Amino acid sequence: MAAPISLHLEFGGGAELLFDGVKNHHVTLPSQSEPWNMKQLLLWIKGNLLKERPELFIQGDTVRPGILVLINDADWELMGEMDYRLQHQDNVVFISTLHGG
Amino acid sequence: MAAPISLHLEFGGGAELLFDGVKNHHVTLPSQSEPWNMKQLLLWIKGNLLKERPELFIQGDTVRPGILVLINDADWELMGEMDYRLQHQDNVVFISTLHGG
Amino acid sequence: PLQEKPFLSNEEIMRYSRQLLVPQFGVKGQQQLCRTSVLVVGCGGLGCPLAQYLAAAGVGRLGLLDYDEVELGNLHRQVLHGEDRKGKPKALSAAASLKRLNSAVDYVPYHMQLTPENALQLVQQYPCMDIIADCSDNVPTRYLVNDACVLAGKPLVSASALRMEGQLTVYNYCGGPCYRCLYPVPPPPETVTNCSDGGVLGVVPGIMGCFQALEILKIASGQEPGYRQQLLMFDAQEARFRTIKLRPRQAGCSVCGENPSVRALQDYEKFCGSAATDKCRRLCLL
Amino acid sequence: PLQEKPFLSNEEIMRYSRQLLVPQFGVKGQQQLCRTSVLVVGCGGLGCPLAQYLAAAGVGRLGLLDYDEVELGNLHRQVLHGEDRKGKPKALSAAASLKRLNSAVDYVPYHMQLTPENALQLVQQYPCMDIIADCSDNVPTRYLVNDACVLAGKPLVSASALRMEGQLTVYNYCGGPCYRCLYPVPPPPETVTNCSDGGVLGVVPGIMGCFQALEILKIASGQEPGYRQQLLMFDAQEARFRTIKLRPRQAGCSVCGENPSVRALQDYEKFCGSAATDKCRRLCLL
Ligand SMILES: [Zn+2]
Ligand SMILES: [Zn+2]
Repeated sequence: MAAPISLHLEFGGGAELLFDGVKNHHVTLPSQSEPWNMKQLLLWIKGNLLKERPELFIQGDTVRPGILVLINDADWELMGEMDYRLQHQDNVVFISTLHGG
Repeated sequence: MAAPISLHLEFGGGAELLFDGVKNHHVTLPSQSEPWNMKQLLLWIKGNLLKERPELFIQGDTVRPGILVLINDADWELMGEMDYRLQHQDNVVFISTLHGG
Repeated sequence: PLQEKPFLSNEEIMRYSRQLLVPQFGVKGQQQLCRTSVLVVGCGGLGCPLAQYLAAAGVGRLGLLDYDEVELGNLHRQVLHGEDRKGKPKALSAAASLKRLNSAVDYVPYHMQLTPENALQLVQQYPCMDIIADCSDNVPTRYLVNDACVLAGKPLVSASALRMEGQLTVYNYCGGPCYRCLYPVPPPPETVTNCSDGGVLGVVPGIMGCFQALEILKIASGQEPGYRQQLLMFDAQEARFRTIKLRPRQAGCSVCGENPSVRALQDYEKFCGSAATDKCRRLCLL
Repeated sequence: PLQEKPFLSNEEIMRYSRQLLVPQFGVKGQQQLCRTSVLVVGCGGLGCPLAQYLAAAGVGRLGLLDYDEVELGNLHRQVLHGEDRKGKPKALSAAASLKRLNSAVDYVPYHMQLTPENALQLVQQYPCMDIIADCSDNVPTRYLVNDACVLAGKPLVSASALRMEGQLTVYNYCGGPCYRCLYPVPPPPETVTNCSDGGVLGVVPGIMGCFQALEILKIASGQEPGYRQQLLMFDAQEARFRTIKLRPRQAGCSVCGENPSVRALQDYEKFCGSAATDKCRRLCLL
C-alpha cells in the first residue's frame, strides 16, 4: 500500500476558469495499492475537481492540446509525462497557452 | 566544536565589483568552537574575499550604509541581523541599493 | 481625489473596453483610476514608460516633474521624448507626447527641481496627488520624496535601475516600511554610481517603469500591490527575478517611527553629501 | 546582416553613451545591434513596446508588420499609436512614431497580413531578417511564424498576454524547441480566448514586450538569452514570475524534427480551425 500524498495543484492562463476560478489547490490523494502517477492524477482531477465541461481540460486520457503540464517547475516531458510517479509535496501546474498580444 | 558549513554568497547592484565582478561565491567556513553568526561571516569575508577598499563594503563592524543584507530571501533585520546563527547551505545576499532612473 | 463620475462615457467604454473585461480591474477599477492623481518625480528612463502606461490606462491626473532638458544621450531609454525635443524641458515633452495617446488625462507638467521648499506643497495641495512615483536618479531626491510622502501620508512606488539591474518597492503603505526604515543612513557619496557614470541598458528601466505602473494601477483600483514590504530585484543579465521579504515599518525610524526626529523637510544635499542630480556629482566633490 | 561599420560615429557615441558604458553590452554589442534586422509580427500591445525599445537602442533595421488599422480600443495598450492615428494602418503609425525617437533606424512597414505565401519571403529575402519577434494575437499566425522561422533557420522570440498574465519563450535557437515541439496539436478553437474576448490590462503586454526586446538585444549583441528552452510565466495579479525548464528540440517534431513532414508552409487557418485574427473568431465559427 502506498501512503496518501499531498500535492499542490495550480491552474493558470485561463485553465483556472474550469475550477471555479481558483488557481491554487492543496489536495491529498488517498492511499492506494499502486503509487500515484500522472495518469491517475488526471483521472482523479476529472472525478474530484472538474466541475463542468471536462473536455476542455482532458481529451482521451491526457490533457487537451494547448495546456502545458509542469512538474516542480519543469515541463512534464522531461519527467516522464503520464508515467511520472508523484511524490509527496509535488507541485503540478496546468497552464493554458496564451495567444493574445 | 561546530562542523564546517557551506554557504552561497551573492553580491549584486554593483557590490560584486568589490569581488572581482563575481556575483556568486560558494564558500565553506571552517569548523570552529562557536557556531558561525553574521558578525563572524562579515569578518571572514573581509579577511578572505575582499580584495581592495574594504571600507566600501564594511564600516565599523557592519556593512556600509546603502547595502541591504538578505538571508534566504528575507531582509536580515527579520532574522536577527549580526546575531543570526548561520545554517549549512544558507543563502546570503549583499545588494547595493540602486539610485539611477 | 478627483470628482467621481457615476458612469463611464461611451467613448471611455470604447477606449478602455479591453481592460474593463479584466475581472480584477473592471468598471469599478476604471472609475477609481479615472479619479486618481499620480505625481511622477522624474521624466527619464523610469518615468517615461510609467507615465505612458498610466496615461494609456486612463489615470485621472498625471503630474510630470523634471527640471532637466532633453539631450541626445537620453533617447536610448527615455522613449517619450524624440529627436525634435532636444533642449526642450522633459516635463513638457512628456506631456506633449502623452496627450497624443490620451487627451482625456489631465497632465500637469512641472519644469522645476523638487526641493524641500516645494515638495510638500506639490504632493499635498492643489492639485492634490494620491500616489507618488519615485522615478528620480539621485540619492538626495530619493530621501526627499520619501520624507514628503511620509509627512503627507501618501504611498510611494519607487524604482531604480543601473547597468542591467533594477529594484522596486512600495513604501509607506499599509504598515510597510518607508525608505528610511530600510536605509536610515545615506550611502557614502563615493559608493554611489549613477546612470551617467555606470550606464544602463535602456530596456531595464523600461521594464521597471512598467512594473511601477502596474503597482500604481493596482493601488488605484483597490487591489493589493505586490511589493508592499517586499523588494523586487531584477537581474537582466541572468534574466532573473527575486522577491525579498522586507522589515515592517520601524518604530525607531526617524521619519515614520513613533518619535520622529524629522518633522519637516530638511536639506537633503547636505544630509547625503551629494547634489540632487545625476550629472555633476564628480564636479561637486572636487 | 546589414553592412558592418567599423566605427561608431560621434553622434552614435553621444546617443548610445549610457549603454556603451554597460560592460555586458559595450561598443561591440552596439556595433552588432546596428547590423541586426528584426521583424516584428504584430504592432499591437506587445509589438509597440518591443519596437520602441529596439528602436531607441539603435537596432539596424526594424520590419513592422500588421494588417490592421488603429482603433480607439487599441490605445490602452498600443502606446505607439495615438488618437490622431485612428483608421490609419498600424504598421505605418508605428514607423512614424519610432522615426521621431530614432531616425537612424531603417524602418520597413508592412501593411499586410502574414500568409503562407509571403512569410518565407519576408523572413529570408531582401531585406533579410536576423531575428523574428512574434507579437501576434492568434493561433494560426503563431504556427505560421514558427514554421517560417524553422524553415528559414531564424530565432523566434515569442510572447503573449491575456488578462493579467503573460508568457515568453525563445524558440528555434541553439538546440531549444520550436513552438510545435511544445504544441504539436493546435488547441481546440473553442478553448482559445483572445484579448478581444477576455481583455488584457495594457501594462501586461507592456512588460512582456519589454522582455522580448531584452531577449532580442541579448541575442543580437552576442549574449546568451535567458529563455532559450525556458518559459517565463508572469502573473501580474500575484506579482509573480516563474521560470520553467522546457523540453529540448524534439526528434519527432513535424517541422524541426529529424524527418519533418512539414517542408513548406501550409494552410494554418485550416490546421487550427480558426481565422488568423483576434476579431472575427466567433463570426467565423458560425
Ligand atoms: Zn520609516
Ligand atoms: Zn519543433
